[in-house]
Amino acid sequence: MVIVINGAARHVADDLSLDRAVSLVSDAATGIAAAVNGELVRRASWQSTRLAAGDEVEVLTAVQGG
Amino acid sequence: MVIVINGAARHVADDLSLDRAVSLVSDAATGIAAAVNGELVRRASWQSTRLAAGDEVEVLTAVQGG
Amino acid sequence: MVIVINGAARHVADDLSLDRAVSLVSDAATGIAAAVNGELVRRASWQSTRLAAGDEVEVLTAVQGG
Amino acid sequence: MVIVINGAARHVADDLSLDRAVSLVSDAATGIAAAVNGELVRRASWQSTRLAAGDEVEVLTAVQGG
Amino acid sequence: MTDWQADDPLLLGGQKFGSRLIMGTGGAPSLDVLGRALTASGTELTTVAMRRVDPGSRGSVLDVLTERGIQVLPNTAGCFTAAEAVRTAKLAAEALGTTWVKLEVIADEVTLLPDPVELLDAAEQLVAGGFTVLPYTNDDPVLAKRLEQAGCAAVMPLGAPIGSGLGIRNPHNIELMVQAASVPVILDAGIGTASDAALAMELGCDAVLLATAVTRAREPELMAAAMRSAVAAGRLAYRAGRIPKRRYALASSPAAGA
Amino acid sequence: MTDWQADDPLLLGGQKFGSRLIMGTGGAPSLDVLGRALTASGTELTTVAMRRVDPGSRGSVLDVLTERGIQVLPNTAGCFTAAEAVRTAKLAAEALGTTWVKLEVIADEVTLLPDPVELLDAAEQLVAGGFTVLPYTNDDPVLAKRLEQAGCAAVMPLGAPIGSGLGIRNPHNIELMVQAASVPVILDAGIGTASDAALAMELGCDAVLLATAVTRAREPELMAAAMRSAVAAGRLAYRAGRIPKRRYALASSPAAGA
Amino acid sequence: MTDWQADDPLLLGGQKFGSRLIMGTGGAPSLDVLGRALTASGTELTTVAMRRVDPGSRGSVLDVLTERGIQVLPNTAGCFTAAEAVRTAKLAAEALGTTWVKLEVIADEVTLLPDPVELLDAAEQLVAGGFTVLPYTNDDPVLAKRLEQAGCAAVMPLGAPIGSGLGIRNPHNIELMVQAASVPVILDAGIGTASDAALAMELGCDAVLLATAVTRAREPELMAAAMRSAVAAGRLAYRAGRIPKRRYALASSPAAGA
Amino acid sequence: MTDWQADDPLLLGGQKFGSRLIMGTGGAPSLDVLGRALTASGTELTTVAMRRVDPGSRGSVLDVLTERGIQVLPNTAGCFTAAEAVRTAKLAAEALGTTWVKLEVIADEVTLLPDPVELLDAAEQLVAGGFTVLPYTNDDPVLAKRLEQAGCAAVMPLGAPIGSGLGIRNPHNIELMVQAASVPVILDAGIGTASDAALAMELGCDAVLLATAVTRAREPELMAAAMRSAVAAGRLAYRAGRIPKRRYALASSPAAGA
Repeated sequence: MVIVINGAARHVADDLSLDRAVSLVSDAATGIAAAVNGELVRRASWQSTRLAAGDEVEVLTAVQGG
Repeated sequence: MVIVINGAARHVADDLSLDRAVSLVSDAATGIAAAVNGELVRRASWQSTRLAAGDEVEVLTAVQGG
Repeated sequence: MVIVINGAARHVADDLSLDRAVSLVSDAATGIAAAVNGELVRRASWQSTRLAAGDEVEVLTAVQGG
Repeated sequence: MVIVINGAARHVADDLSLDRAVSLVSDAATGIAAAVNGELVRRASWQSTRLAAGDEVEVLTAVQGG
Repeated sequence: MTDWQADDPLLLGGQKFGSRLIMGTGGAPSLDVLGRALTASGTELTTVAMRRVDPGSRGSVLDVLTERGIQVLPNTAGCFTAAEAVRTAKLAAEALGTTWVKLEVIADEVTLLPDPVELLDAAEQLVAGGFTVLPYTNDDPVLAKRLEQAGCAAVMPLGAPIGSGLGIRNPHNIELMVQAASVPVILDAGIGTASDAALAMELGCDAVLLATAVTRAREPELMAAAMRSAVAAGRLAYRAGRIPKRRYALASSPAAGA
Repeated sequence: MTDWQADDPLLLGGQKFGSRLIMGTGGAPSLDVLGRALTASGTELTTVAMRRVDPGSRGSVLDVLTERGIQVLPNTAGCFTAAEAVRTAKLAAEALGTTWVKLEVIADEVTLLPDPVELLDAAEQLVAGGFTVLPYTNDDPVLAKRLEQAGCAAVMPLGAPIGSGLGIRNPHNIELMVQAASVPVILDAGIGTASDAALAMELGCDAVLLATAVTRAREPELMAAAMRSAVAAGRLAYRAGRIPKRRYALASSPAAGA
Repeated sequence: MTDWQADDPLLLGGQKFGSRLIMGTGGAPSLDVLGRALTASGTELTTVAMRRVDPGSRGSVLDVLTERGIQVLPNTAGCFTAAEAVRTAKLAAEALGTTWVKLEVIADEVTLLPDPVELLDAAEQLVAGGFTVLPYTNDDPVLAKRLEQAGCAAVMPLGAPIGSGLGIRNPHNIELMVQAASVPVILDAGIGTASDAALAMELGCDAVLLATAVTRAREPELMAAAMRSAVAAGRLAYRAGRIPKRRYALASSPAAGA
Repeated sequence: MTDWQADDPLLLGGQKFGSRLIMGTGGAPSLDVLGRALTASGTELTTVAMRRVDPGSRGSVLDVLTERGIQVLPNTAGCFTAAEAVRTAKLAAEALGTTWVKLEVIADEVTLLPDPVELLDAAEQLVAGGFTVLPYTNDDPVLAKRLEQAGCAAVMPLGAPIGSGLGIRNPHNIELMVQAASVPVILDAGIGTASDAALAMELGCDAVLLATAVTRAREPELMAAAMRSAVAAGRLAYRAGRIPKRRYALASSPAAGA
């Protein structure tokens, strides 16, 4: 299926879990957060969170600013 | 009955009309406006507006300011 | 002989009078003043003032300024 | 005779030396300077400097300021 | 003497005004002094407040304006909430037969500064009610833009707190506001003296509104004449295009002997 | 409209002037533009510089002044020593038939700031020579007092360097100078726009002298009109007595419901 | 040398900070330069922004803070609505394990000025959500009071637009805000140089937040040291009680001969 | 904490000073308070005045300086003529064993402003007499250049009248002076609080001289510490190179989502 991670469309295995999706853009053990379709998903729930076609995943971290 | 005009309680005839009530504090033909219990009453309706005991009448005009 | 008028050397008749010298650069009847070798010479004395070789004549007038 | 020290008239022995005069207002070993009639007299010359009647002696030191 | 303002009217609420000085009437020692000051100011639009009628009072500020053909602009001074301000505006409209209102919704009586949230709420309600709304606002360019988007006929930022005479504390904000605005910007409150009013116009304001600076001056009539000239001067300077500021000197006389 | 200046002439060098705006003529793009600007400014006294005659030049700044009945005030621009300034003043007197002189003795061509020592020397010589001396000075109240004691008919402190348009950099000094002076104080140099000129008058200056702010403005004639109004406005405000500055607000409308 | 700050910590969000200088991390040419500047600044609390992870990037600003034991303060830079800001704050909390947030809700990208309505809305939501909210606000004392009433842990008024280096455009407003506030007032945005930071503290601010003034200075590390000293200096001066301003001179040496 | 001043001494009169803060001793409530303030200030050079000995007085300001190893700098406060100043300087040299002098020649006791003519005369005489002359002057760049040409070891312009606490009234003049000077420029007089001292250094001054701002502060010792930090901060900022001022905002966080 196709999902969008940080604005880029990707072909991924159906039924992909969020922790796998995140691992496609970051291997950071800490300092990142993820949202699916605009809603925050706690790290504890990443593994149990299954993505569906068209889902939009945002993976954020801290950068220089302010 | 007793009504309040511009903050002062007054004994008035039952069923007093608003134009009579206003005339108790002002004889101005123009430049004033009246509200009953916080609601504006157009001058055209003063005569037909009957007051009830406890009504609060405000009669305002322009003064130096701003 | 050679004299200098407003910074420019000129060949002139010996014994030239100041009014003649001034007339070489200006025909203004008023609004000008002349100095010979740094000293002001009143207009009344221009005719009677004879110049000598090497004299430096300045003829000034008012211009936009200040 | 009478001399003036720092603005105050004093009766002193005729022929008084400047070091004696200074000692009337200060026993400071350092940090002071003296002038007689407006002229600075170096400390080295105080002993040999004889005062005359009417002399004005100024003895100055440093104070809080500036 | 040429009338340099002749071809430069203020367009406000669909009307043309020859004068860019809007006066207030508060603080004058008497109606007589007020009248002479208003005449000297050349104003064509002047604010009044709405209060309970006082049976004992003689003479009315309205007569002073009427005699001089000055348009009245009621304000909502003393209102702390949108509801109070809207009610006061409606009573003023009924009493004075005008739908124009100088909208004031203040937060406290120490600073008399506007409450941005209540002000915006009141502005939206009054615009919906068909009023020509002239809001007294702080010098925040963002709030000014919101008020404009709400349909206000102008924005009236303060230069400094009402009656403080501190002039224009933040000219930079007023400039930002002028650049972004598509309705007239009227400098309201803070003016202390003539140069403050001239500066407001030089910053690009379309008009100046003031009261205390004139009514409480030692000689109100003279100060009114000063403000009239100052607003004209500032507007002319704005139109004329001032010289740039330069760090060093620039000779105004030709180099010696040249 | 009442003429508020009518009873308030400038007394300078034993003469009365209805206008408190003294103009300079430097920097104008043409004599025509200059002429229109001078008319719009309402000035009655205007400076010129002295330079070598240019046989090629057509038209004279003197004609522009004469046509308008404006009194000419020669300056000593470009002089770096007392001797040069005195000589220039004498030549100007001979050429223009006036003993009035705007005395300039500058220290360098970068800042064009006056040289206090040479200036005072030149002032003393010219006063002794019977001149009416109007010295261009810095904003030092002490030097101004010395120039006054030397017999100058006025003191003309700078607000900022000539042509800089930086306005009045140190109003505090100008106030000190005004308080101590017993001759007119004329703000000379630094004016950039109308509010600067108004401020100068509000500080108590008796007049303003400017050139660049008008002659190099985008529209000189309009800016001249602006300056005329600004000087009038500032003078009126000074006479009217401004309100005090206050830290907090002061209501201009009566307390609600009162 | 005595440590004059020892007994004067900043109390913010229930914590004590020895330093009253809060740093931002934006604009630094490299993480190395940033790190040295942060060390020189002595800061104990520093902001970061939240953005999409960049697989290619090496090194993290978080490491720079962690190595130095500096507490991280995520901001909501780039948010234009309350909804965006609240979502960003929650993501930051999840990513960084902190419930502290520098709340920014801006109105446009030209001025980067805060949107008062959206800001207040976001502040209320985040306070309800258990966040320690430090809002970046304009210099309006009224909005600051509303934010305080909404439960913010501090108010952070701008001195001038972000990155402008214009200093404190309206010190009078900051003073009014400080007087009325019962939470810390932190001057945020506009600081250009050391004297600006000192002035902020002298006005009574409890701390200063800055980034650009240091990170974009010619020598960031040196400027960071300057800001550290300036904040300390301003705070000490505030505590010491400055002399009053006087119109005239006051001799600091005894009268001559006395 | 790195000592950022370590490699940046003040070179004055052929000596090196680690501190760029020169203190005065006037106005302190007691020698004890003075001593603690001097220690807190970190100063290495401090002024005293010369007066008639007072047989009754106990303790001497000289002891306070000696105990702390602070170099004494006698002034000529109270002198109105070159002659008086020269005599006072010579007496001070004899009494204190130093040829350094802070040269003051004032014009009147209301403004305590320097008399430019007498000051220059006195400076020339004292330089000829082998003195290291540090003249207290006004903020005129031309007079400063003349004093430098006369051989003064520094120029010490006022920011505002002595003891006024008005800060630096004309930063533009100080900048012009700094650019033209080839001797140290020391801001003397007018400093009211820490940010004033920091600003002086940011303008490029080499040092700051102050007394009243510390000695008459509510807590002199604390203000002395503030001034020490402020001078350091201003100097560091000057060396670091501040960001330019910009009319509009510049984001310190990357554009959203980028």
